[in-house]
Amino acid sequence: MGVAAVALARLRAGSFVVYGAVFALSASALALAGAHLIESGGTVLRATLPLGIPWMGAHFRLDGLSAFFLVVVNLGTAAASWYGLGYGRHEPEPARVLPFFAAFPAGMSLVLLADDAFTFLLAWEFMSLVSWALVLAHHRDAANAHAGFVYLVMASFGTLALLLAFGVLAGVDGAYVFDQMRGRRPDEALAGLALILTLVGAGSKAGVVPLHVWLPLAHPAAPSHVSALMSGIMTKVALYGFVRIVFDLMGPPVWWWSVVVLTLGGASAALGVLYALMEHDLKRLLAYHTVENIGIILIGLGLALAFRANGTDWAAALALTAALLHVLNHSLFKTLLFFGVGAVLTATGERDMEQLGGLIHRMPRTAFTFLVGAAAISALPPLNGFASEWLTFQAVLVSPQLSSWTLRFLVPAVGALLALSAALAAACFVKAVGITFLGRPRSAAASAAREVDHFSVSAMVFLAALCVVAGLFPGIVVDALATATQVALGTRVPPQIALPWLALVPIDASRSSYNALLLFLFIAASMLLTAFAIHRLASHALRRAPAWDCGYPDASPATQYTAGSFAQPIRRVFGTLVFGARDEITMPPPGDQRPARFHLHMHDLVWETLYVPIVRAVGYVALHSNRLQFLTIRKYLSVVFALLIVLLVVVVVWQ
Amino acid sequence: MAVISSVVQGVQVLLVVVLAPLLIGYVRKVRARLLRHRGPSLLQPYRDLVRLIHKDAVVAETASWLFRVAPYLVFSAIWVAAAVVPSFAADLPFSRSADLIVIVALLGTARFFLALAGLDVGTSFGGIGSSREVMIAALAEPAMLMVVFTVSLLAGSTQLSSVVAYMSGPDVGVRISLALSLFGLMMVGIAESGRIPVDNPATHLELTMVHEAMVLEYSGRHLAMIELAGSLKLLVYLSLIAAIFAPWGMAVAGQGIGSYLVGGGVYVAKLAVGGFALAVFEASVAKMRVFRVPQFLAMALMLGLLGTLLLFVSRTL
Amino acid sequence: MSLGALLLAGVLVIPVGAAAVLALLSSYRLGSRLNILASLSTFGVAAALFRVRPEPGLFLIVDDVNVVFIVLSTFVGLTTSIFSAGYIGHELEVGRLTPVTLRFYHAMYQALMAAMNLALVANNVALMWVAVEVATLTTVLMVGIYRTHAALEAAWKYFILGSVGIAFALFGTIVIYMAAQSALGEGLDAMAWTVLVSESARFDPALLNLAFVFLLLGYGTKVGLAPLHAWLPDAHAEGPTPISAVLSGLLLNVALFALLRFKMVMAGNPDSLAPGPVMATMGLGSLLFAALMLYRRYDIKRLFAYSSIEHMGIIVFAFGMGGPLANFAGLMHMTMHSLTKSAIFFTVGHVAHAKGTQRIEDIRGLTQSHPALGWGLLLGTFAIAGMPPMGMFMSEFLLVSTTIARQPLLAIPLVLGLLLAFGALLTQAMGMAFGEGKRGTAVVPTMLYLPEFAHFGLVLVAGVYIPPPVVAWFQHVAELLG
Amino acid sequence: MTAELQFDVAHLLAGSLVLVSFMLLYQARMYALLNLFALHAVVLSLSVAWQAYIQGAPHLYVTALIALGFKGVLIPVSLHRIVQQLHIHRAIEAVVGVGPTMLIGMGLVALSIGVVIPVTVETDSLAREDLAFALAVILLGLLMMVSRHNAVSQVIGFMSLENGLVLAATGAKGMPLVIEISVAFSVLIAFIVIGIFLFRIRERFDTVDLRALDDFRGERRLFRMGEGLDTVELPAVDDSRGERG
Repeated sequence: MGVAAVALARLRAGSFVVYGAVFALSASALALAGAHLIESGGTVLRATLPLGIPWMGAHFRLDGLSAFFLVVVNLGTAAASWYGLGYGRHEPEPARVLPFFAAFPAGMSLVLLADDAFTFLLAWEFMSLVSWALVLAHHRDAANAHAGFVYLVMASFGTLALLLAFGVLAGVDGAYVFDQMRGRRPDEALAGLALILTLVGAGSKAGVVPLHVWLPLAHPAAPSHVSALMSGIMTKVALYGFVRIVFDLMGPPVWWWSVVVLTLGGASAALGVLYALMEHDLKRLLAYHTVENIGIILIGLGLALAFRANGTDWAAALALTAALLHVLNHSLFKTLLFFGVGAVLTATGERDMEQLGGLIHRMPRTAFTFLVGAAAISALPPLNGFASEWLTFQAVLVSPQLSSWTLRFLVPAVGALLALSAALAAACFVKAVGITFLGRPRSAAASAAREVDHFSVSAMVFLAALCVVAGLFPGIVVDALATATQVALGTRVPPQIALPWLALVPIDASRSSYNALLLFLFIAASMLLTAFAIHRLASHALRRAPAWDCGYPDASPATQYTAGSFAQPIRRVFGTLVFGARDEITMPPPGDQRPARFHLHMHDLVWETLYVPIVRAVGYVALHSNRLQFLTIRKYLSVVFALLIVLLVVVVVWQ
Repeated sequence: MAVISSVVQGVQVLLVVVLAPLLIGYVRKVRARLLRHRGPSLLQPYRDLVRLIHKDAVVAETASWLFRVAPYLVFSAIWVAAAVVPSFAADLPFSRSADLIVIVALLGTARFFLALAGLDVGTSFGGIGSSREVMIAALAEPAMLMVVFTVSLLAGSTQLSSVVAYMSGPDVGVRISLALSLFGLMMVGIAESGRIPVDNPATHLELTMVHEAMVLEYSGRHLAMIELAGSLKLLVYLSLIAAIFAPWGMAVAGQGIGSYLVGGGVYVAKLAVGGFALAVFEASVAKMRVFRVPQFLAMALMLGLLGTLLLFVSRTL
Repeated sequence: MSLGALLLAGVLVIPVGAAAVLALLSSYRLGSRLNILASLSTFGVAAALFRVRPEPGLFLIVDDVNVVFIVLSTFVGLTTSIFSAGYIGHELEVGRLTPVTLRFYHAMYQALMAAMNLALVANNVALMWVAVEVATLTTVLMVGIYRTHAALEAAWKYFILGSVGIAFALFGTIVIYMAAQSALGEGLDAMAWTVLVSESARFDPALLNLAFVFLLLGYGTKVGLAPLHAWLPDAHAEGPTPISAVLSGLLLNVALFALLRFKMVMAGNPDSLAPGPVMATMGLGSLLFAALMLYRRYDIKRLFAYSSIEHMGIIVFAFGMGGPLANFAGLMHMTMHSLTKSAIFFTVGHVAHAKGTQRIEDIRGLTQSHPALGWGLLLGTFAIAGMPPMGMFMSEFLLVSTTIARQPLLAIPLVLGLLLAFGALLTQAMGMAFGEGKRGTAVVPTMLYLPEFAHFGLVLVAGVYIPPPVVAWFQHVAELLG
Repeated sequence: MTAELQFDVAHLLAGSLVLVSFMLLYQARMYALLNLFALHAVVLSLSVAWQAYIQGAPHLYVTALIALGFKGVLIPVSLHRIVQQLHIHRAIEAVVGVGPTMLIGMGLVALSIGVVIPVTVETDSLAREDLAFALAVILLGLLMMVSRHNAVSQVIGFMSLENGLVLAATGAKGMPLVIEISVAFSVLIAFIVIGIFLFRIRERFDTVDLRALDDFRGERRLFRMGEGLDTVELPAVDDSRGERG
């Protein structure tokens, strides 16, 4: 919260100071949280202020779990504010961004520190509110207004769900402090209700299918560094809420909880990436990928629940570690990718891939960092995205330990969904990188693009480097996560740091091991070796010539493959099922002058089957309840009279 | 001890590169014979490679650095994967650094960059190639992972050496799951290494080609790298199938040089059998339409998943 | 005569005297100044009541139950008078008001204040009834002050429905007296609220029930519970904005306060009909109904009038639920609502002046054309919708959580209503605040923002910190409410 | 004089008040209605006076006088003049027919008795009976208000309702402030009557002379007063404001 105070105090001094201050504060907060995470060895700091609900006060608590998420939040914030130092200059109305940008991380950190239901929800909703204001930074665009509306309604829906969950956990006598909640053990039915409510509440903020609809609307609407925060960081705060409530506050889990969580996770992972494949707006594409990755993390959490309910805590620790590792990794590369899109946006003013292309020549640094991010999010070894997915697969492969038959069959199926989503993600990012950065420019804006300022570039390079480092030394990160898993489960995965060559061995060496460092060295070595050998022993001559293109090249960039045509095969495989996609081609007969036309019809089935009916119903009832507004006084009196009679009859009956 | 095993590892690393073109040449030869041709000599692939390496590379003006780096990256990724798969000797030092899932991912990495390279020049053919490639991969990779699941759930490990040890051990019976995943893995291998009926390595007919369209712009040493990588890929799949489903005669550390020689011989024999089967299959079926490929691979995916699920049943029975 | 008694007298006499003087005063500038001055002194005196209290009498009393509301209403009276000083100036320019009507307006304003203070401090239930009736009649006159057909209609509707409500309330009061008189014997004791509360266990339950039904309907009409709400939207929309502010901010509270006193009497008697379920049902009904009505509003003042109905519904539901948490939430919500809603009406008044219309469609892009107004409107909307860190968040937090814990099924309609209302307010407010705004329309001097932002400041603070004495009073009242 | 005589007389008077209320309900002609209301007021003042006598509460006589003078004479006369000046229809059209109205009235009386019966009679039964009748009068008055279209008859309904209140108030032994209350109510009624006169209400309360609807604001543009939405064309459920976009 200090972040907000300081940054707001200095607001008048302009964007540079604000971003600078936020950077400084978040960096120092990052240092502190990181130190606590690694050094403290599980000590817990508490504080209570005479605020909030009078007879209770506001409780704060810093333990391993919150420390880890603080690291995630402040890392992203530091990067985003550094990026903003450059990117923020292009902001038309900075006054609509700066104060909220400063307050946003403050809200998120507060959520992580809160130790009672009231403070937690207050910070939670504050976070939503501030990010809503950021979504509406460019408020003239009607689409943004729509996005803001959907976002805030969904957000307060989620908050109400969480509020209900806390109400269930707190019980009749209102035990709102988390320690009291840990003390109480609600019976199974109530706990189940609380779980569902928590899932709805946290899920609507994290973007779990089918509560994800606001996400692809709201995230792109905000300025890019804010989109990065919302998509890369805020969703994680939502997941923190889930972990804190379900693992820490609620009692021992029941096996069917994990069935719900796993199903939703699998659905989000698969559907999210499919949506992303059909999307040609870069920011929306990234937002949908957030849905996918949240699904992956949720699968990890579901597995952890399953194993915990099953009593095999070491496996639960493995699954939870995988989930948390992916939390960190996703925050890294998703932030990086949004920065890249922001850079493209500043350079070309375009978010639509069909208008881009060939940017790798104009903005090489951005292109390279974006490529790294894309490789990381597509789970390619030896980058960080793969490390966490590998761990998740390992957790999936422990499933024979489970005693419940439903889970035994569900878990491999979910694993299949996981594999499918990983492969599709790779396809999607081949599209994103290939169409945006490779090939030839598809518009004048794209061909006139120029590399962005140094702040932005350095921020992206920093994150890309982190992606590589976290990928090469997963063992160290896993060790750092131990304190977090200790809080949530009371156990941890075996320490990794001592292993030879910094390998990653979650269970034991004969079972599975992964050594990113060696792999990287081998690949690099063999690359250099072959390249060197060939250049030295054979030819190294190189001739530039026009593209051959099977004999009949065409100069016009319009003949390149577009994003739409690239996704067409996959659309034909999955789209008809998921989106009711139907492409309609009108081909005039030979000799006819009319051009051939191609129309693509797609439906967002979730939206159409779930949300539209609700909107319709509300509209209908609202319209027709208006009859009551325009009665005559006599009719109003009759209503009063009728009510009186009813009440009197009630009295008579009651007596 | 460690010295020996690392020497053996080194031998394997070189062996796979040396054998790969020969395998291709062998398959072509057998196929040609089945079609009543004489066919080119077994060594033809080597000659092609040498010729390509010595030509100078022609690169399109619109190509970026990625286009030139990709071939080496693709090659070395597949090479590392090939080096990890036990060919004639089990638990080599490398194999600790990567398990089955990593191998799948390494092949995925290679495909990722190859597809990007296809898009780099900005021609329509490259686009067709890579979009079809990723479509195939999007189904093939999960199918392969399902196979991996079945095997490693059975062996209780994703570590290839352990898998080999388990499969060659006593307590693996004939299981329906294994048969299913064997078929699945074969179909994936055919699809991934671009063989008939999924793709035709010998065609340049735009409607049918996938892999060839992607690498259309390549020439000279770059093309050589890609060709070599392709043949390595085929080798990887064959030796995977061999190592998992036919792990016999594989040398284990500490049995002396002789066992290694035996293992090498057995390995070559396995490759010969596998290559022959592949040639027969290719000669006997026709290339299918691009949009029947998904059904082919979906079948593979189903087989893999079915294998995994049946595993639970058969295991508890 | 003790100091406390003096203060108490001051709270009643100052406005009455001011009303008399203002009725004679012809200059409206002087009038408005004097109006502010009188309200200020009333507020000062009332604030002093925090420290010193008169010993309770049979007619008048100041205790934990009403002291907070006295101070609150005098405070809102003060800020509203400041607001109206700026507001009527504009009304004169436009020519919707004349100096003569203004004289009347100011006099009525102070009379209204006096009546409401009386209703709050009255210990005698009949006296309280008289005070509420006077307050109603004065507001009726002020609603009709514009003399437009719409205004006259609104006033007339208000008047007729209000009179019936008054009649019901009176009958209830009489029956209460009967019940008390049979137990306590004749005389003033049987009308002194303090006595009623302490002795109600000995009353005849049947009479109590009958009385409560009529009191609920009578005072419920003033509170604006659906379906007794018909007068409320029009009265808010057609009257002058300061009066809308006072209506929503204070008069509803006063009526609700009267209702609460009788609920306490009921709570004292175990054999009588439990008022809780009835109130909870009516509260939920009002909440849902008003929430739905919010969607198709075309007049900004009517919009927020319906939101008042909605919040009265929430509050009545809270008291219907009962229990320490819910009652505390209800009291807190009452306070926060009167502060917030009056501030919102201040803003709306400025907006209507700046844009020259009350039609929501014609108000666009406020944050751009009038940033202070636009963000003020948004702030108010969020405060009223219970967004943190505003005060209503705390009350809604307590209410919802305790409801799900005790009556899970009741939580569903409650949450549904809250969500519906929020969605409606959000669409409307966003439509007005964002988008392309026409510049060059009238600007509002910054000094006039003082009242609304004072209120918002209080609401913001209350969201995170409530001074301990207030908490103590609320908790005492909550436990009295049972 | 004995208690039961006192009781009987009070009972008689209160009962006859209910009876007159029924006659009001039944009456369909304007002037007769006014006269009947005067009778209503007279009976009320009688019963109030009787209460004053038996309770020995002199201030109740004042109430009786107010009732007699104000509602027995002043109001009826002024209403006569209003009816003449405004040319209000002499015939009162009812919403529901007389027969059903009567039945409903019976039901109301039964209800009021049913409500009051359980009252334990440690209080003297006088108050109780009075209460029952007062409640009946109130309900009948309300019924009259809602079942008549005519403004004047609605006013009369309200006033008879108020008579019921006074009856109840006087029935309650030694109730303080009765005079103040009756005065306050007379003021209220005066307001109503003046209101009718000012606004020239011919038929119904809510038709305040809708000749010139010039400066109607807010909803009125789309929704005309006193009409349901069905007659008014509205924009279809509009998503443009962001529900759906």
